[in-house]
Amino acid sequence: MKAAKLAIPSLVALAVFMVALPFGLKLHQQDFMISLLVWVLVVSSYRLMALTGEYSLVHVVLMGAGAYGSALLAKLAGFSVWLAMPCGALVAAGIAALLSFPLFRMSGFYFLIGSFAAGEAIRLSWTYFTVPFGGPKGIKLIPSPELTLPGLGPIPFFEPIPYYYLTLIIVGISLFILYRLENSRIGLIMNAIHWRAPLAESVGVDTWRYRALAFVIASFFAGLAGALFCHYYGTANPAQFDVAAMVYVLIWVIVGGVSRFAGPIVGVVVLSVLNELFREAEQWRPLIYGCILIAAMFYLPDGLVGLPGRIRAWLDGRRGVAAAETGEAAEEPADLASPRRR
Amino acid sequence: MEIILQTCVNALVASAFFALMAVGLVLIFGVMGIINFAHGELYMVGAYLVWYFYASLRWPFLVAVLAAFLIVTVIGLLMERTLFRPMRDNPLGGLINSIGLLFILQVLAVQVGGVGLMKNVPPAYRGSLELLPGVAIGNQRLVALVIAAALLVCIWYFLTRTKVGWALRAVAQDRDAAALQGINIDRISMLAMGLGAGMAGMAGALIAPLTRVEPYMGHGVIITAFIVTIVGGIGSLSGAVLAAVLYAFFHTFVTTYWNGTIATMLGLLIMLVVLIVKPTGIMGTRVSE
Amino acid sequence: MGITRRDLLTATAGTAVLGSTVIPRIGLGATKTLKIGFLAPLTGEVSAWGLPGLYGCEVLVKNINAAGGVQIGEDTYTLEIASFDDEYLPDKALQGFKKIVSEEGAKFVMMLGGDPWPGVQRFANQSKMLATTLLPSDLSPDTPYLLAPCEVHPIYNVTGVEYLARNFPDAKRAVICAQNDSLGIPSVATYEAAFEAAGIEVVDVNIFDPATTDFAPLVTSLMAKKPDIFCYDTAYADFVNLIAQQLHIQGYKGLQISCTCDNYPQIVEKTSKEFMEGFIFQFPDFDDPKLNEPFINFPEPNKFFADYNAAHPGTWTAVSWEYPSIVLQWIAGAKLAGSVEPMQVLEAMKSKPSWPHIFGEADWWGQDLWGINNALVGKWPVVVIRDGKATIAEFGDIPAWWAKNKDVLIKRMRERNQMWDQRA
Amino acid sequence: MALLEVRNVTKQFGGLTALNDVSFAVKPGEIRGLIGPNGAGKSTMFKTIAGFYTPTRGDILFSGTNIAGSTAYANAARGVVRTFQETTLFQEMSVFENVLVGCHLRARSGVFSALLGMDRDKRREAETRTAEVLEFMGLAGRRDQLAKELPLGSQRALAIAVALAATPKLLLMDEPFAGMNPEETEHMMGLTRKVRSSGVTIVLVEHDMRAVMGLCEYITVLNFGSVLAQGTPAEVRNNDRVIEAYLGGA
Repeated sequence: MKAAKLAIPSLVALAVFMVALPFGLKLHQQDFMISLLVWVLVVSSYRLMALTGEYSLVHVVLMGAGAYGSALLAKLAGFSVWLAMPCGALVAAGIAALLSFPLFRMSGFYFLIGSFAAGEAIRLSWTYFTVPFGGPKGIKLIPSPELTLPGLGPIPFFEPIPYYYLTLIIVGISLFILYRLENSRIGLIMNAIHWRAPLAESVGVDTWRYRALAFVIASFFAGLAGALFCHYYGTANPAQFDVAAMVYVLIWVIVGGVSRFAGPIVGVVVLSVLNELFREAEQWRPLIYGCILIAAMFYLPDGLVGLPGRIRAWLDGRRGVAAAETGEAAEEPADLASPRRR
Repeated sequence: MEIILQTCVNALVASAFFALMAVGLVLIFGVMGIINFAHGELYMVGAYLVWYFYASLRWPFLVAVLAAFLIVTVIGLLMERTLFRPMRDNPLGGLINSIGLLFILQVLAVQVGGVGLMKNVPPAYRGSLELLPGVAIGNQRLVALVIAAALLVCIWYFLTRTKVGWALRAVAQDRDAAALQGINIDRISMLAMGLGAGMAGMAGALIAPLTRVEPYMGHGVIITAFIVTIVGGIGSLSGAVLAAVLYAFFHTFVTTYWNGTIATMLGLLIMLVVLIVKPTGIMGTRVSE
Repeated sequence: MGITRRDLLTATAGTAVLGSTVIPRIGLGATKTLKIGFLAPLTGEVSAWGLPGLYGCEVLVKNINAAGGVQIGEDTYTLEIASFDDEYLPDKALQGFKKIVSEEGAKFVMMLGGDPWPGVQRFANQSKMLATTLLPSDLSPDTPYLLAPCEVHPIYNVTGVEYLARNFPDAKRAVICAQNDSLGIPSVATYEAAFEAAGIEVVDVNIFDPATTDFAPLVTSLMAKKPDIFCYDTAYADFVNLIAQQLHIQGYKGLQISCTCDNYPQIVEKTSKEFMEGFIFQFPDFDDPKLNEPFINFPEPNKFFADYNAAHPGTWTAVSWEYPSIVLQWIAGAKLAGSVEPMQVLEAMKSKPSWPHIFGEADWWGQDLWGINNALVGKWPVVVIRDGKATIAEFGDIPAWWAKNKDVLIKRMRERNQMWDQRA
Repeated sequence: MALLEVRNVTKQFGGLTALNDVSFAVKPGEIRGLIGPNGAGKSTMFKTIAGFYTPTRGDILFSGTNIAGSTAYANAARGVVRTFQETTLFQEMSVFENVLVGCHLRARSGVFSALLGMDRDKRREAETRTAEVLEFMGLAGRRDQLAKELPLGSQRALAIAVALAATPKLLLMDEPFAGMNPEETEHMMGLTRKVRSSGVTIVLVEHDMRAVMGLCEYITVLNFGSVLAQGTPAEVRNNDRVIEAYLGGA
C-alpha cells in the first residue's frame, strides 16, 4: 500500500522531469529522446501481446505498416498529417486483424515463426513493389505535421523540441490507455488466457477473440509509433523494419522484464542509453550488447525491473534478517514467459 | 531442356545445404526446446575456420573441413553447457542467450577477419563435370554435395540404428517420459547440440569456397533454415530433409524462371499456409493441444 | 579554370615536399584543429561501404598532419576525423549529423548516402551544412548543400560500354543482372541506355534480391539467353565474385562488363586468367602507373595504396580512396575560399564551372537527371583485366557521351522510375 | 426431460475409435458418475461434452439443443462448464481474481467501455458474485492469496468456485478427488452436494470408487469406448460385467 501512496507523486515527478528534460540535452540527444519515446511505445504495446502469452515477430513490420500507411496517405492522398497518423495506426491494426485469422490457429513456437513469415512477406512486398512503396529506398520527404496556434504562429514540428513534446503527449496518452486496458477486466482475461487458456475457455472466454483483440490493439499502437517516427525523420524504408529491429524489441522487452508494465520500458531505456554510452567502442558495441543480454538472463531472470527487489533482498540478507521471505523471492522460478499484472 | 536439367542440378546442391542446416536446427529444437538463433553464426564460424585453415594456413581442404566440423561441434557442446542447460525450463531465456551469442560471434568475426570484401577461399577442386552438353556441376559443388549427403546418411544411420540415436529420438518425442525411462537428458542434450552445431559448421565449411564468407553470412541462411524446418515439421528429421529438397527445388525453379525475391516471398507464404493447414508440418506427427 | 592541380597538391599530402615552406608560416596564424565529419555505417551488413572509407581517410589525414597540416586562409590546421556509426538508419544518421556538426564542430560531413540521407536532409538544409554523398541519386533540387564530388554513379558506366562497343563490334546481345537496391536499379537504366546508344540489344534483365547467396540459378537463367555480353551492372564486388565463378563453371565464353570488380585477383585465382581476360570495369588499382599522369588530382596514389595496405591489409575497396579524394577536394575548396565555413567553401567550389576531380577537370552537372548541378562529371577510367592484372585502358569522356546520347539515358531512367521527380 | 442427452456418440482419432455409439441421459438435479477402467473413453466423453472435441458421429443434446461440435466457450454461455484434472487454476493470480475471471460471461464488456470505466455496474455485479461464490465455497478468508499458495483441498475448491462463478446449469467435474486424503475427500464430497443443492446438475469422471459410490445417484460405466452398464451404485457394484472389466483391467 506504501507503493500506491508513492505512485502519484513519483508520476508527477517523472512528468516534470520529462517536460524539463530537452532543455538539459544536447541537440543530438533530443533526437535520441524522440526515438526512445517511440520505441517505448513499441515495447509497451508489445507487452499487451505478451500478456496473452504469445510472442510475435511481426510487431516491427506492423510498426512499419503504420509508417508506410501514414506516409502514403499524407503524401499521395493529401491527408493532413494529424489525420494520416491515426489512419496509419488503423492500417496496422487492420493488417493485424486480417493476420489474426491464420496466425491464431497456432500458438507458442508456431505462432512465433508464423508471425515471422507473415512479417517478412509483407516487408519483401515493400521492396518488390516500387509503386507505391518506393522499393528498397522507401518513401522520402514525408511531411511533418502542421499546426498554427493563435498568438504563437505555426509550430515548427520539424524541430526536435516541439516534436519531442508532441511525441511525449501521444506516447503518454497511449501508455495510459495501455495501462488502463491491462488493469481492466479485459487485461485480467488476457492474463487468464496466458496462464490457462483451456480453463478460461471453460468459463466462457472466447480465447481466439481476446488473443486477436490484444494483437490488433498492440498493432494499432505499434503503427502509431511507426507514424510518429516517419513524420519526424521524413523517411520510411524496408530496412528500418527488418528482423534485426524486431530482435532488438524482443531483447528490450525480455531484458526489461515482462512481468510488469514498466519492465519493457525500463529495458528499452536502460539498454538504449547504455548503447549510446558505448558509442566510442564502435565495432565492439554489439559484443558488449551480447554479453549484457546473456548476463541478464543469468542474473536477472525476472528482468531489470526485478533488480531493486533483488538488491533489497541481498541487503536484507547481509543484514542478517531472517532470509525466509527474501530467499523465496530469489529462488522464484525464472519464468520469463509469464507476464503478471501490475 | 538443358535449363531444366541445369536447374535440377543447382537445386540438388542447394537441397543438401538446406538439409544440413535444418536437420541440425530440428535436433536442437526437438531435444532442448530451444530455438537456436545463433545457428547461422555457427555456419559462419565453420566457413571462417575453413578460410583460416585452408586459405591462410594452407592445410589440405578436407582436413580443414574436418577441423572446422570438430571445432564447431565443440562450440556447440560449450553452448549447451554454459548457455542452454541453465535455461532448460526457460525456452525464452535460451532464445535470448542464443541471440547474445550471435552478436558476440559476429563481432569476433569482424575482429578476426575485418570487414570489406569477402574472405578469399579459392576452390580446392577446380573445373567442372559436364553431365550433359550444357549441363554442368562445378567439382567443388560436387564434392560438397557428396560430403553433405554422406554426413546426412551417417546421421540418419546413427539416429535410427543405434541405441544412443534411439534415446535421442525418444527425448525429442517426450522429454519427461524419456527421463522417466532413465535416459540421461544432460548427455542427450549435449549430443544433440554438438551434432546440430557440427552440421551447421560442416555446411559453412563446405560452402566457404562457394559463397560470401563475411561476418553476416548467417543471416539469410537462418531464415531459409526456419522455413524448411517449419514446412518439414518441427519434430521430424525426415520431414526436414524432405522439406529441404522440396523447398530447394521450388526456390531454385522460381528464381530461374521468375525472380528470387518472389521465390522467397512465395516460400514464406507456403510456410504460412503449411502452418495454418497442418501446424505440425508435412511430416510432423506430434499433436499440439 | 581557376584552380590548378598545383593548388590542390600544395593543399594536401603534397605538402610533404613543401614542408619547409609550411612550417614557418605557422607563425602567421594559430594552429587549429579542423574536424571533418564521417557519417557512414561502421557496424552491420552495410559497414563494408563505410569502414574502408574511414580507414582511407585516417591514412590520408595522418600523412597530411605528418607533413605539417593544411593552410587555409591565415590559419594552419591539423585535421581530425569525427566519425559516427549511422548503422545505415535515417534516425541514427540524423543524430550523428547533429552530433558531428553542432557538438564536434565539423565543417563538412562526408556520407555514404542512400537510406540514411533522407533523415538528414531537412536538418542539413536548415543548418546550411555542406555534405557529400557517394550516391548521387540522393541529389534533387531540395538538396542545395549536398555534393557528389567524386563518384557520380552510375553515369560513368557508359564509358565502359563505349569502349566495349568500339573494340568488339560483333558483340550484339547483352544480358544484365542487378541487385534490387538503390545502386542496382539506376545502374540498369544507365547500362540499357549505353547499350542502346552502342547498338547492342539487351535480351534479358534479371533483378535479384540482395540476400541471394546462391547464384547458380540466376546464371543458368541468363545463360539460356545466349548472350555475347554479360553485364554485372553495379553488383557488389562479392556478388561479381560469386557470379563470375558460376559463369566459369557453367561454361560461359563471352565478354564481361561490370561497374566494380574490387576483388578481381580472387576471381582470377578461382576461375582462370583466360576466363577473366578482357573483363571490363571502372575502378583502377592505385598502383596503376596511369594514375601518375599529370592530370590526376591525387597526391602519390601509389604510396597511398601502399600505406593503406600496410595499415589495413585486405580491406581495400573503391570507397578506400573515394572518401579521401572528397577530403582533398574539400581542402582545395577551402583554400580557394580562404575559409573553412561551409557555405563559403561551397560557393567557392560552385563558383567555377569545372573543378579538379580525381580523374581530371570535371564539370558541375546533373540538372537533367537530378534537377541540380551538384555532381562532378568528367573523365572516368575504363579498366580492363589483362593477363590477370587490372590496367587502365583509357579515360572515357562522360560529357562527350552525354552530349550525343542524353535523350536515351533520360528515357531509360524514366522507364525505371529513377528521375528525381519520379522518386517518392 | 433430460438436461443432458448423449445420443449414439462415436469419436475416432485417426484409425482409433475412442468412443463407440455411446448413449446416456442425465436428469436435472442429478449427480452422475462416469467411470471405467483406464482407456475406457471417460476422458474423451468428458471433453466431447465440454466442447473440447467434436464427435465423429452422434448428437449431444443440452436442454434439447444439439451442442455437438460447439466450442467450449459457447457451451459455457449455455451453462455447460467443466473443471479440470489435477489443479488447473490461474496460478499467479489471486483467489479473488481467479473467480472474477469465472464471472467473465456476466461482466463482459467492450474495449471502449472497459477503458472509459463505463462497465462499472457490470464490474460491481461481478465482484459481488465473486464474493458470494467465495463465501459459498468457504474461501472468503483467502481471497487475496495467490492461487498457487493454497493447500490442495482449497485449490480444488477454488477450481469449483471458478466454474460456479460462470453460473453453470451442468457442471462437469474431471477427477475432483484425485490425490486427496480421506479427510479432504470427505470435505470435497460435502462441497459437491452443496453445489448440487444450489440447483446445479453434476457429471463427474472419477477413479475414487468410494467417492463415486457415496455421491452419485446414478452411474454410467464405460469400457473400450462403449457403455458397459448403467444404474444405481448398488446395481453397478453387483454387475458381473463391471466386476470382470475392472478385475481384467487391473
